[in-house]
Amino acid sequence: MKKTSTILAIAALMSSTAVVNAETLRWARAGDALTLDPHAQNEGPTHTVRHQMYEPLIIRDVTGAFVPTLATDWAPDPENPNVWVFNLREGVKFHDGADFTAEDVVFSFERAKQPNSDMKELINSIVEVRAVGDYQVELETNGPNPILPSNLTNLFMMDKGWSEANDTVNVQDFEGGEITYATTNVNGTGAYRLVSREPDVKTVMVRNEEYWGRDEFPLEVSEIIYTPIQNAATRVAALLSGEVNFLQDMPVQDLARVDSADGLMVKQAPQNRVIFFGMNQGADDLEADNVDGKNPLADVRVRKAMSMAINRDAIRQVVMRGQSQPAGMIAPPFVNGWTADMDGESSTDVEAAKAMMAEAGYGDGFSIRLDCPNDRYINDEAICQAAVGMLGQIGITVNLDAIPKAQHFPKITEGKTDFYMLGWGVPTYDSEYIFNFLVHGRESDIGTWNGTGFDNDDLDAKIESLASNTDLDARNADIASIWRVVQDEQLYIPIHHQVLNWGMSDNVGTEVDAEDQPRVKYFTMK
Amino acid sequence: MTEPVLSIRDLTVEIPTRQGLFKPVRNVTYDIRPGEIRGVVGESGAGKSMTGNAVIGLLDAPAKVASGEIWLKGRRIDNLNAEEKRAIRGKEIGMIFQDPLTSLNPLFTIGEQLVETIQLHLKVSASEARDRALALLERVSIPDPVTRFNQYPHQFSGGMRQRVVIALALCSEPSVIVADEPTTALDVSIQAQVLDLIKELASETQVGVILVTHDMGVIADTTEQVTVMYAGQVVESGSTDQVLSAPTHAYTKSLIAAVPRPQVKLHRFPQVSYGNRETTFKIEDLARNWEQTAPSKSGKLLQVQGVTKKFIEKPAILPSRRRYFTAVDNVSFDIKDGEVFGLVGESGSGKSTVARMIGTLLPTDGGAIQFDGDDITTMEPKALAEYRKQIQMIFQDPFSSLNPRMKVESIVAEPLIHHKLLPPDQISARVRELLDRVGLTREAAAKYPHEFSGGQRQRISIARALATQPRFLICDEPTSALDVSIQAQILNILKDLQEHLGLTMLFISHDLPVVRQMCDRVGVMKQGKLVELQETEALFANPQQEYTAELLDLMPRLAQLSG
Amino acid sequence: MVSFILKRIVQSALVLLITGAIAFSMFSFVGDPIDNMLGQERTMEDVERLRAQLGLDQPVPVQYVKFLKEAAHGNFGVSYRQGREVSEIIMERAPATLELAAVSALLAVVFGISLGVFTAIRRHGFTANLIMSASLIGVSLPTFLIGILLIYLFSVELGWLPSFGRGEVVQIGNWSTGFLTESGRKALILPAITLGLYQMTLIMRLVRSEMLEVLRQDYIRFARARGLSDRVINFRHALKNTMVPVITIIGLQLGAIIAFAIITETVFQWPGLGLLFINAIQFVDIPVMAAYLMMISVMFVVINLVVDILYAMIDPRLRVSAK
Amino acid sequence: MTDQPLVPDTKAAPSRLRRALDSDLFYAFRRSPVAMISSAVAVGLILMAVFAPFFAVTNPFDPASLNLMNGFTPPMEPNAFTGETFFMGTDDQGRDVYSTILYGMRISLFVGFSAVLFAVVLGIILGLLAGYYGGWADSFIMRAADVQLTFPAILVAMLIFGIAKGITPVEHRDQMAIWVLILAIGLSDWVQFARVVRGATLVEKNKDYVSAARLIGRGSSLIMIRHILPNILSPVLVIATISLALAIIAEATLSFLGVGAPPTQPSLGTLIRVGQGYLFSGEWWILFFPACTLLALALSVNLLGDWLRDALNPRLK
Repeated sequence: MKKTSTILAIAALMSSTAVVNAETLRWARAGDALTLDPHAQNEGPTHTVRHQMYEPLIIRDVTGAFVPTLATDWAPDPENPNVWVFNLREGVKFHDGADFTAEDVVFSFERAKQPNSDMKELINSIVEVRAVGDYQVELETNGPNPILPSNLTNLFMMDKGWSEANDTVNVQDFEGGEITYATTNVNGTGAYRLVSREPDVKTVMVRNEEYWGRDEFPLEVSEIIYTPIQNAATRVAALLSGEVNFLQDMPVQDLARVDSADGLMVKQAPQNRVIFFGMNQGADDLEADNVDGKNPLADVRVRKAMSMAINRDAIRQVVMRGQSQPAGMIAPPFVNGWTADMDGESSTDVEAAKAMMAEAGYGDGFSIRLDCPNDRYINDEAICQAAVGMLGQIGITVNLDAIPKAQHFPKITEGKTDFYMLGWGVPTYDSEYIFNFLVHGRESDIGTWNGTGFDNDDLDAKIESLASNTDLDARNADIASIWRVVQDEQLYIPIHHQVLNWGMSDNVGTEVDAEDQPRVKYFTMK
Repeated sequence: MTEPVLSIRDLTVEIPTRQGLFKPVRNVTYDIRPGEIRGVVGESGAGKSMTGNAVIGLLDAPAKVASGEIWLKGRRIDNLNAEEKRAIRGKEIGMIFQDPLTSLNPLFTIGEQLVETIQLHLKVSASEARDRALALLERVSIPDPVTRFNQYPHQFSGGMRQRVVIALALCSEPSVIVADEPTTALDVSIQAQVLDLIKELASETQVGVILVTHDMGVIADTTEQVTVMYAGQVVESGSTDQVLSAPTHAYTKSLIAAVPRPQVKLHRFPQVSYGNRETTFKIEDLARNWEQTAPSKSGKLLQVQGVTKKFIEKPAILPSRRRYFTAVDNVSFDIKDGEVFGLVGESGSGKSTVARMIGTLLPTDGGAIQFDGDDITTMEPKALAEYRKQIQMIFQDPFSSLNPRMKVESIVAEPLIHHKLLPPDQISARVRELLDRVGLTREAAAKYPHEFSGGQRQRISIARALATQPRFLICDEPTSALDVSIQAQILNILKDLQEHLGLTMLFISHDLPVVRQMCDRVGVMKQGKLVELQETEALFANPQQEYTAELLDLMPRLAQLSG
Repeated sequence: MVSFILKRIVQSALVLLITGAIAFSMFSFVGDPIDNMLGQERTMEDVERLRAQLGLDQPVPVQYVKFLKEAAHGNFGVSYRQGREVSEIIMERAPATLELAAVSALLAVVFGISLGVFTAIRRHGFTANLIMSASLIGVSLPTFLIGILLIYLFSVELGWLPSFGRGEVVQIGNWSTGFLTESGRKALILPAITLGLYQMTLIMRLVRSEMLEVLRQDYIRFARARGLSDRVINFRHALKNTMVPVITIIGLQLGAIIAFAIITETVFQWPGLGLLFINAIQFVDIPVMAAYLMMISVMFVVINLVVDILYAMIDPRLRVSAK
Repeated sequence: MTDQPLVPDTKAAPSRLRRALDSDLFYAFRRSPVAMISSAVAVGLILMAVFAPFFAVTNPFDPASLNLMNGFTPPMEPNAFTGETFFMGTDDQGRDVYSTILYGMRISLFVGFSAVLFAVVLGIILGLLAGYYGGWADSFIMRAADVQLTFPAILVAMLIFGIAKGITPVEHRDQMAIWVLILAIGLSDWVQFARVVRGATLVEKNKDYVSAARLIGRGSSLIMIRHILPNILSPVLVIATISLALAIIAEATLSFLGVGAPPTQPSLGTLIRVGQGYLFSGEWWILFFPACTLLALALSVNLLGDWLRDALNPRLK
């Protein structure tokens, strides 16, 4: 410890749990992994825990760039546009000592494509995985798939032999309540081994001294104790009292306090998630407004006016404590298709907004209900509340219904809301992902999260063509043109890009990952 | 004459209240000699119990001894500190309370309570204490003391409990026992036994007894010396014979005069004039407006025929598994027009249950009750309403029979309103008139019941009962909660009603002297059955049943009193 | 006595059935579990398939009967969130809640009764009145705030006690206990105080008023007249009589402690059943919610039964009539 | 018969002010500093809440009037952006904390009073029916109470909140939140009133004044309402007072569990729930003032109820 405050000194003396071990990472965040089975759940905190112990072929670094992990290099087969070739790292061993080879990769892909797998949608374009020797695999897709590597960064590799020996060849039937050996045991290639795990309580991991990257990465943390703490105040208290030394899911209001506390600091980075409002412009009349026979949201001027009423700077400064980046489009900055120009397109001008409202025939305003989650995004409820006030200034009376995410999201997917908040992260780092879910007209397997009622057949065709367009320039041009429509139609009201904050004690060294995925092997411990 | 074991000298007790200093006991002086039973008699609030409490040092705060002295066997005890007073309590002075049902801790066996007290005062071993406890139980005539020793108070009858309480008071052979209304809560037969026991103990153990009571009969039967108290002061003190036969103080005279005589029937009760402002009952005024109804068809206004009432003792879903307790068993009697019919019996004999069935407060489980020839148990609602208009009831407890949250006006007006006997605008005047007739002021209408004394409240009850001009009046122990002087007033009123208005009455009481004064015919009930029914004078002169004879025998008699 | 207990058990079973029915009819309003269970990439087919697989496409009564059938065999289904047997999760979490509840209850009962007796005996004393008034502070602030304030003071500012979790636990068979380690005991202090404070106040006030009621009974007066010392009267005679009505309420309060643990466990990240339940609500984990509510109901029923039996044991009047 | 005057009922039921001022209750009141201070605090707070628009500086429930840039202004210090100064500072939405407390207290008190009223009415009706009729009605009602007790109050409230939110038409949902809270807290609270009323009714119905009314032929409902009810109100009043404090706290607790008053119309509980998030960040005033207000309100009501309990108990005199 560099600076030792009296508080921490007392804490260290008085509290047995607060003994600071220079090499132990006491790590807390809001939620826990749901399972350890590498393919059973596709969910952030679950991946986070797995990433310490399992590895995919490639990962992204904190900037979103690909980093070779179990694959050393990869490229499309020049002869067959439907095939990607991956060369594997040699000399990698699983925790039980078995060698990592191409047959493990084939096994893992096949396992991830099983019906019970939660990862299967990400690789549903793959029709075959072939081992070419021990250290090369070919992935054949059902058509050209230029962005396939983007879908592989959370696809973990398992040992075929171990899985067979422990009867865990099949993915755990999570919903069916199946427990397999892989649910509670880990045999990965990762930098840490599992010591013990109590779901929702504590997971302990130790350094894998045989790790292939032992000399490549700092690997200064010798032990990880991971504890979920749901209540935000308690979570911060644990960091302040020295009981944990690394904290995810920091409440933004406590950043200053943590940062100014002796021995603690906060680091931040833009997150791969954008927050925005959706508006039902497709319906002829709205259920939750006070205008009969008309849908005010169908008028683009109203949508523009609403966007102009939102003071994103004020939200950033007050609600988010500076921990957000006002957004003009609903793509995070890392994403292919994002441009600084479009992201700067939102402006605040209450007078102009009022004028536009009057022009659209709503000079006296109207009233509408805003559906908002209260347990999903950073200060989600407070943002909505702020928006209520801002929209009030252009005459729109907003009734806020802030509810838990479990009730909120079904409203969007079932089309039961006309005005709602949503956040979106883009794991593929490509705009196609956004268009597929948020812009394409709603069908059973596409446009599922598009609650706006927007449905443009020409645009839909263009979106569908992106998947197999191997001409990257042409594809990017298409993406730009689709974005132009989204922007001009004011399909959504972008609010901001979230900023991630990790709190830690001074001796913990790490940069913040845009996908909120700490990888402890990069951590330094002074 | 022996030295007094306890002397009370000029004792004054004070209670500071909102209205100022209140002195419930003023300059009281009396002595108790060993083996002597001194009766302390007086009406409610006379200060008799307060004096007793002062003697054992159990005055409830903020009451305190303001002046005077209490001497116990030559030692002054009123100025002792709390701990010293405690050491005297139970050891030197025993105490017996009125209600044996509540005097014993229900969660401890009587053996535990006895041993605890004995060991506290006598410093003996547990087994010695047990032996002594058993001996005490034997002494107070508890049968099978070894079994009873391990039983809980609820397994004892009221009389037995009072014996246990006496045993507890005797634990350490006290010099004095303060018995505060020890038999008031008991039936007359039990009362006699308990009083006999106290007499025996006094003569055997030479314990001095202060017997606090309101009952002149108890005084006459039990005590040797008597102290008469009125309003906190001793008005007369002396040997019982002398005080009862030749009272000197006006209050004592009036008190004795008011006691109902069992031997002879008087036309009217002597009015107690002392201290009570006599309020007149204006029967003539009342009679003037009374609409006389036609006599009943058969001359028998009420005919009770084989009436039975069962209560479920042990509930069960299957009717065959239920156990019943027969409270009234096949009782039959008639009440003639204008007659006062008495029902007597000990508590639990079923007399009140009969009254409640006649009053339609309880359904019958068999038999018929005919009112002027119509069976009320099978009446249609409309006829029943007409019946209810013609009967009224006066209850025992004047404090619970008037709704404390209703003004007197509303209480008296309720039957008028319910039966729609008067247009709303005349009701108020009628209520005030009724109150005036029963001897209350017209202003009483605006007051609440708690602002009245017991006697006044019973007058309000009477006013309510008379509001509908009933033909039949049920009086369920109407005076047993009242002081003897008030009792006389109320009983006179009831007599007036019967004579001047021709009201027919069912009069229920456990008090035989009262029954003798009030009733034309009397039925005696025992365990739900009507065991004897006779003209009153015949019954008292010549009871046909042994049980009746026993009851008559147990009546406290003021033998010394002239008629 | 046996028939009395049997009767109570039958009544209790009915209560449980009704409780369960109410609980089940409510689940459909908490939210849609499907949404949480599938990632944002899921298709409508996935949703329908899963809904059918979980039986959620069936009417609520059908689901309820199915649940009852399974529950009768000790099978409470599978947690949607953790993908594990609910019975297993509950067994795993129960020790934490029961240990916390036990310590809180002990605190509440011991301090509640002794302070209650004290304030009753010294009814007019300054200290007693001060305790009476001060105790109200405990019920005048919401539990969660008291918990957070305790964390702020003792964990953050003073650093004396841990702010979350159970500390080190020792596994004894199926039971994980925090009593055997120093960190485990330390971790118990703040949550136990937070949880017990409210109940302590209630018990204290109840004991006081019951005791005052008992102290004015005739048999206490008579005990005084027998010369018994205040000590014997207060602690032998009055206390025993006070306990008769108090036991019922204490029994119910113990049940309430387990229910209130929801809040305390959330504040202190105590890995018990309450936290499990809150998580279940957020995630719409119907099997866990159903099992928890059923368990709470069973617990209440058992507590009620025990209280009734205890009642009969302490009060001889009931002992006889119950025969 | 004893020498003590048989006056079991010294609690006067005066209908006029003079009687009220003359009553023993008022006398006891004037002699109890605790009662006087706590009632002064309670009445003061209640008045401020009722006339909140008059006392408040701004209307925090009008979102259009808020300036988000005023957010997190410390008490008595000018805001860094707008330069405005607030007596108790502002919260995360730029609302004046002082005004928000007044309006929030209004919601809390409204919820509290209505919930208790609801519980009292329900409890009295069911308790009277159970106590007066006994038998089948009694068993049924008291078993229902058992079912209710099986679920701890807080769970009951959560369940009802869940169900009510589910069945309320979406358009009315945010207005409904308050009513749902009232229903939830009230329904979880009726049992104790029903039990007390039933117990008292069992005692009262055997008193002779009830017999007298029955003898006259008065109907059961009239006897229950006119005769029995007025005589059992004092214990109900005492419990109601304490329940009021409990209901206000319960609302706050429910708010913590995410089922409280909506954030755009915050109650004291919602304010505390929001404020507790700022305990560590240094914006103490967002928590401190609402918490103090809640404490003062609940404490004074509790103390008053406490005092009332002793003062109305004639046997403790």
